[in-house]
Amino acid sequence: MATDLLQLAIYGVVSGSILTLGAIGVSLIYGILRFAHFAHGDLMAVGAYFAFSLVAGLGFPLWASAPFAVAGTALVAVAIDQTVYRRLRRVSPIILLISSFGIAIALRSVVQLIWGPHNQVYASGIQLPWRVGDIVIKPDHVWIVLGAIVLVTALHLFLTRTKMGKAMRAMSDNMDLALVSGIPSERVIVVTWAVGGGMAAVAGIFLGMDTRLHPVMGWSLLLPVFAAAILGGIGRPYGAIAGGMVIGLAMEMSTVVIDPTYKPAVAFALMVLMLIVRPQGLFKGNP
Amino acid sequence: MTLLAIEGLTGGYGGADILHGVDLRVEPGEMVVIIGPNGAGKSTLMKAAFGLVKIREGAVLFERRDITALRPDQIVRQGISYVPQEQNVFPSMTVEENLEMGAFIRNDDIRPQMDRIYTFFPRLAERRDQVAGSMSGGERQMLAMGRALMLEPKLLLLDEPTAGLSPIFIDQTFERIRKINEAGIGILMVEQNAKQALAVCDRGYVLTMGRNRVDDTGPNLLANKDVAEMFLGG
Amino acid sequence: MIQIEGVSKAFGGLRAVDSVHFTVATGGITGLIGPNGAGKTTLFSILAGFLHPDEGRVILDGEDVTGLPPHKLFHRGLVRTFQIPKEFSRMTVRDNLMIVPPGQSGEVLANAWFRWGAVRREDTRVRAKVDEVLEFLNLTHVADELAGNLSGGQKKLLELGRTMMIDAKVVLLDEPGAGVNRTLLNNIRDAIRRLNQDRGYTFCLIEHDMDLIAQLCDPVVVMAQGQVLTQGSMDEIRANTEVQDAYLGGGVSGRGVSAMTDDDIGKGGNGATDGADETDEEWRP
Amino acid sequence: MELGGLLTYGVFFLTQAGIYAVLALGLNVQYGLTGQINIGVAGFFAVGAYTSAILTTATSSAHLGGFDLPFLVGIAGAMAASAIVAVGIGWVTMRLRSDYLAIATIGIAEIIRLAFKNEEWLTNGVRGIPGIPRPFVETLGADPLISLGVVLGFILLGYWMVERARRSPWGRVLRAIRENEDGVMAAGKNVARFRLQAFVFGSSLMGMAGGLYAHFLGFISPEAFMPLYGTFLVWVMLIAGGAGNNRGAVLGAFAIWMLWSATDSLTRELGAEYATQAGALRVLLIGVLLQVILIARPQGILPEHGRRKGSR
Repeated sequence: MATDLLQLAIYGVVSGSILTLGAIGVSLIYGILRFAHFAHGDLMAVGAYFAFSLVAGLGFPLWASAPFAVAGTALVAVAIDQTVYRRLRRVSPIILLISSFGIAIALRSVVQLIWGPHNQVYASGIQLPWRVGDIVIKPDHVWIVLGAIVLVTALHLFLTRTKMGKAMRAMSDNMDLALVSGIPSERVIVVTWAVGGGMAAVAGIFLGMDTRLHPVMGWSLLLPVFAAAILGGIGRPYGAIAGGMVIGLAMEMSTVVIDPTYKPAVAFALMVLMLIVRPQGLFKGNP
Repeated sequence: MTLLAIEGLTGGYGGADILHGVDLRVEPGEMVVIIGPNGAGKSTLMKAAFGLVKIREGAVLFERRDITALRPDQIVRQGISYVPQEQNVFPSMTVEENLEMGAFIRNDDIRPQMDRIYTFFPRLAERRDQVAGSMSGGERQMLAMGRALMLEPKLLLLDEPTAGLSPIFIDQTFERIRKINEAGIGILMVEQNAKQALAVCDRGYVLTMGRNRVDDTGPNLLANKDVAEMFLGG
Repeated sequence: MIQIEGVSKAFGGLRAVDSVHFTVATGGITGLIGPNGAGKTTLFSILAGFLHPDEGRVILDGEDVTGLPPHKLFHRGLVRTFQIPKEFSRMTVRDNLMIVPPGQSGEVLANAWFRWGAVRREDTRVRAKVDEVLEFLNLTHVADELAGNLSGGQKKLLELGRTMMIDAKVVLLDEPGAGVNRTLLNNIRDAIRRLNQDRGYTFCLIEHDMDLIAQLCDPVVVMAQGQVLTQGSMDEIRANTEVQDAYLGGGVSGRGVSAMTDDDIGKGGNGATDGADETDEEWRP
Repeated sequence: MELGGLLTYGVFFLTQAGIYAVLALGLNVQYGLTGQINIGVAGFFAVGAYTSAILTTATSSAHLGGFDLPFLVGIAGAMAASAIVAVGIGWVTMRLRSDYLAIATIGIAEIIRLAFKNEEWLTNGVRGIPGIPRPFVETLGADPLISLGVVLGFILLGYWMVERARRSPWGRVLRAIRENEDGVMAAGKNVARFRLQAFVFGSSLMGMAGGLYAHFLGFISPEAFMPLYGTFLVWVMLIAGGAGNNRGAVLGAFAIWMLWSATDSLTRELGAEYATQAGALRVLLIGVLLQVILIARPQGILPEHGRRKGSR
């Protein structure tokens, strides 16, 4: 039993890592643009499929295709912002939310058009897992967790050490003061989309490594990703790390008592509980 | 050359005008204070100078350049810094980061300026790694001023810098503003503590109902019996 | 009518309202004045149930109503208006007022389907009342205009109209004169006076236009830094040097209203050493 | 296509569009009148469909029931079941910001979908529930025109309910809440209660549409619902037709359904091997259309200017 739980905890950390990367993007975007970006899951799928094209089409190893996928997805995110969201920003966050819902559907259709509706994998065949006692660890899982740690650290450094990263935090903190300080908001917004999109791409690639690729893969992760962001206090990228881990662990550990199909329900229940008890999140989110 | 000249300014938020043909000027190195009863349009006037209010008529000139139609981020680049009354720091960022954000548009070495600010506000130096949201009101006000000074502006706009501060801090704040001014930076501020503000400033404007009423030197205004009555009507 | 007993409210460390006591007398017009940040609007929000006081009690007509939500207080005849009018901008002036009467049968969804006749009849009555109110306020000509298109002064009148739609007992007016031109201001002043004299409304109003206060209010309560500084007739207030100081600032020490220390304002500051931080450095740019 | 076939197709088309019109009316109560964002339309739709199916089918060992009850009882049950789900989710989220409601409805729809797929005792899982009787089949026969008539009748009923609600003092309060919540509170109304009522009312209309759908098709399974596209199409219909305007909602439903069905010919043009791509292309077009409408004509075909005369 103890080993079972430990094994589940490992899976939990793995999916927590993936959720964290998604939730950070959602939180960054929310912090600066004040709207819930519903197309984020599908951006993850786009990233995963970009990498798939390079792996399956050009025979790149996955690690080498990841940077291209990240850049491509960041570009897609910025392009969507500049063509659609930018025009709706002054209208209202509600309209932006509805628009992003439509973008989500459109992105998924594009994925389906280009790569087809079927399941895909980066590498077929069975990976030889490592065994530590009764615990089974797949090399992919190690890469996912390590990758997430590296990325989160990199993001942390970006947000705390670079001028642009600090400007992002400043805008999320106090938009009006950022403007009167001369911070160029449009440029910061573009960078926010690039960073959020890039992180989403990595999350998508990791999700593809962990399971498989499918056009709906991103959308199905949207609920847990938002649950993680809300748990951490939406608008707080650091909270998203804690939120992602809590949701990831809870979803995996819950399979001891309930049917694994209902994992999303666990994320949902935690989110609802949070909304009732402490709507501002574990760490105080943006109002 | 006049530093800031506001000429016949009429405007407000949305539909209703709050300012009705206001004139005001700040000469280089001058310290000018705007006083008047609540709702007279003092803060609105200051915001109008900084491009934050819709201006229907009139002009704002900075060193004879027309800045009436510029956005705040463009006005900052002209050499004007603005300290809002409330929410004038980035609460989740450290003191040092707040100062850096003040200098966002500068691409040169900001270290010397930051050191000067730390010497001027030793309290900020002590707290440089503390997040602004956890500081007291007086410290935040120092930080807000420090942030605005990072640009090395020619003109500093201060909106009620002593609001909500305890008496001892009010004195200190005026003292600091005077020192900043003595170094040649033009100052335009809105103040509630009219007596103290008039005592330290070069000139003052009294605004009521969005219009100029009196302008004179600080001491003269202080001695003016009508000024006190203007606040209480009648 | 309203007794305010030791009401306090702090935000973070800032004591916006600090053990305030005073009484709004039945049938009178009480003025509430004071410099910005004195806590007047916060006090209104507490009286009308929008904020919960940290300490103290609010007694309405002899009953403790502290902490009741706005809609409950509303039903007891206590109504507030807002400094910035909260009109429903994309609805007509008439609809803005038709909203107001509480417990309209048509607000129950089932009645809208199954008792349409009764709902219509009631609506007709409400409409007649609205017409009367609009007439009273000289707003009839804009009845079908979208409220968002009204001038600032007309919006203030509309706010007043809302309080007339229920026969309010006490009305809290937050700056009825702010941003209003002279002509409309007289209009508002007359409306308030007539409501008070002819219909027995009790008013408490925050206002910065001292002329308006002088014309309408007795007594006048002066607040500064969260506390009641003094109260009396407007002439007494004008003669009071403390009040002048409160407005002009300066001469602060020993005034009794300055109990607030800087430490109260933000958390975490080393309050004890604050203030001892004089700098002799010159500022050299 | 010969005339008979065309006619059959026309009846089929109108019936389906009609069901969407009921959905759009339901969403209009929530978004158009109240400003609530429900991304779980398909969930409430599915609850309605399954409830009515279970209530009206003959007893079966494959799923709960059936209870062999009359069609109208099925529809009433469908509305009640969706309303109950809505009360649960609404109770939690009504006091929060509208984007939280949106996320919560995504969750509830997903859970509903999973439950209907996996709880075989209740729904017979992926095999679905067959043999759902057509409306009034015993008295009026199985002519598709009868179904169409019934659906049109329900559109009228739904339209009447929503329009009357909109024009009533109740609708007036909702519009006011959308404009300025504090103002409504100051006017002594219980804002949360009105919001919850609107959410539940809208959801029960979606349940009603679900019931109609089940009886119209005669067979339902989790796959039949296209969970997301269901929701998405309804949103595009409402936005295109004019959020806040009931005639706009109905018009949008028919217009977008016509467009959607017209693009169906793409599938046939491209042939069977490209069927899935064609499907994706159709969805993409609608997704782009939504963006175009939001940017170019956010008020829709029939704007909500009725609000000027409002409660007349």
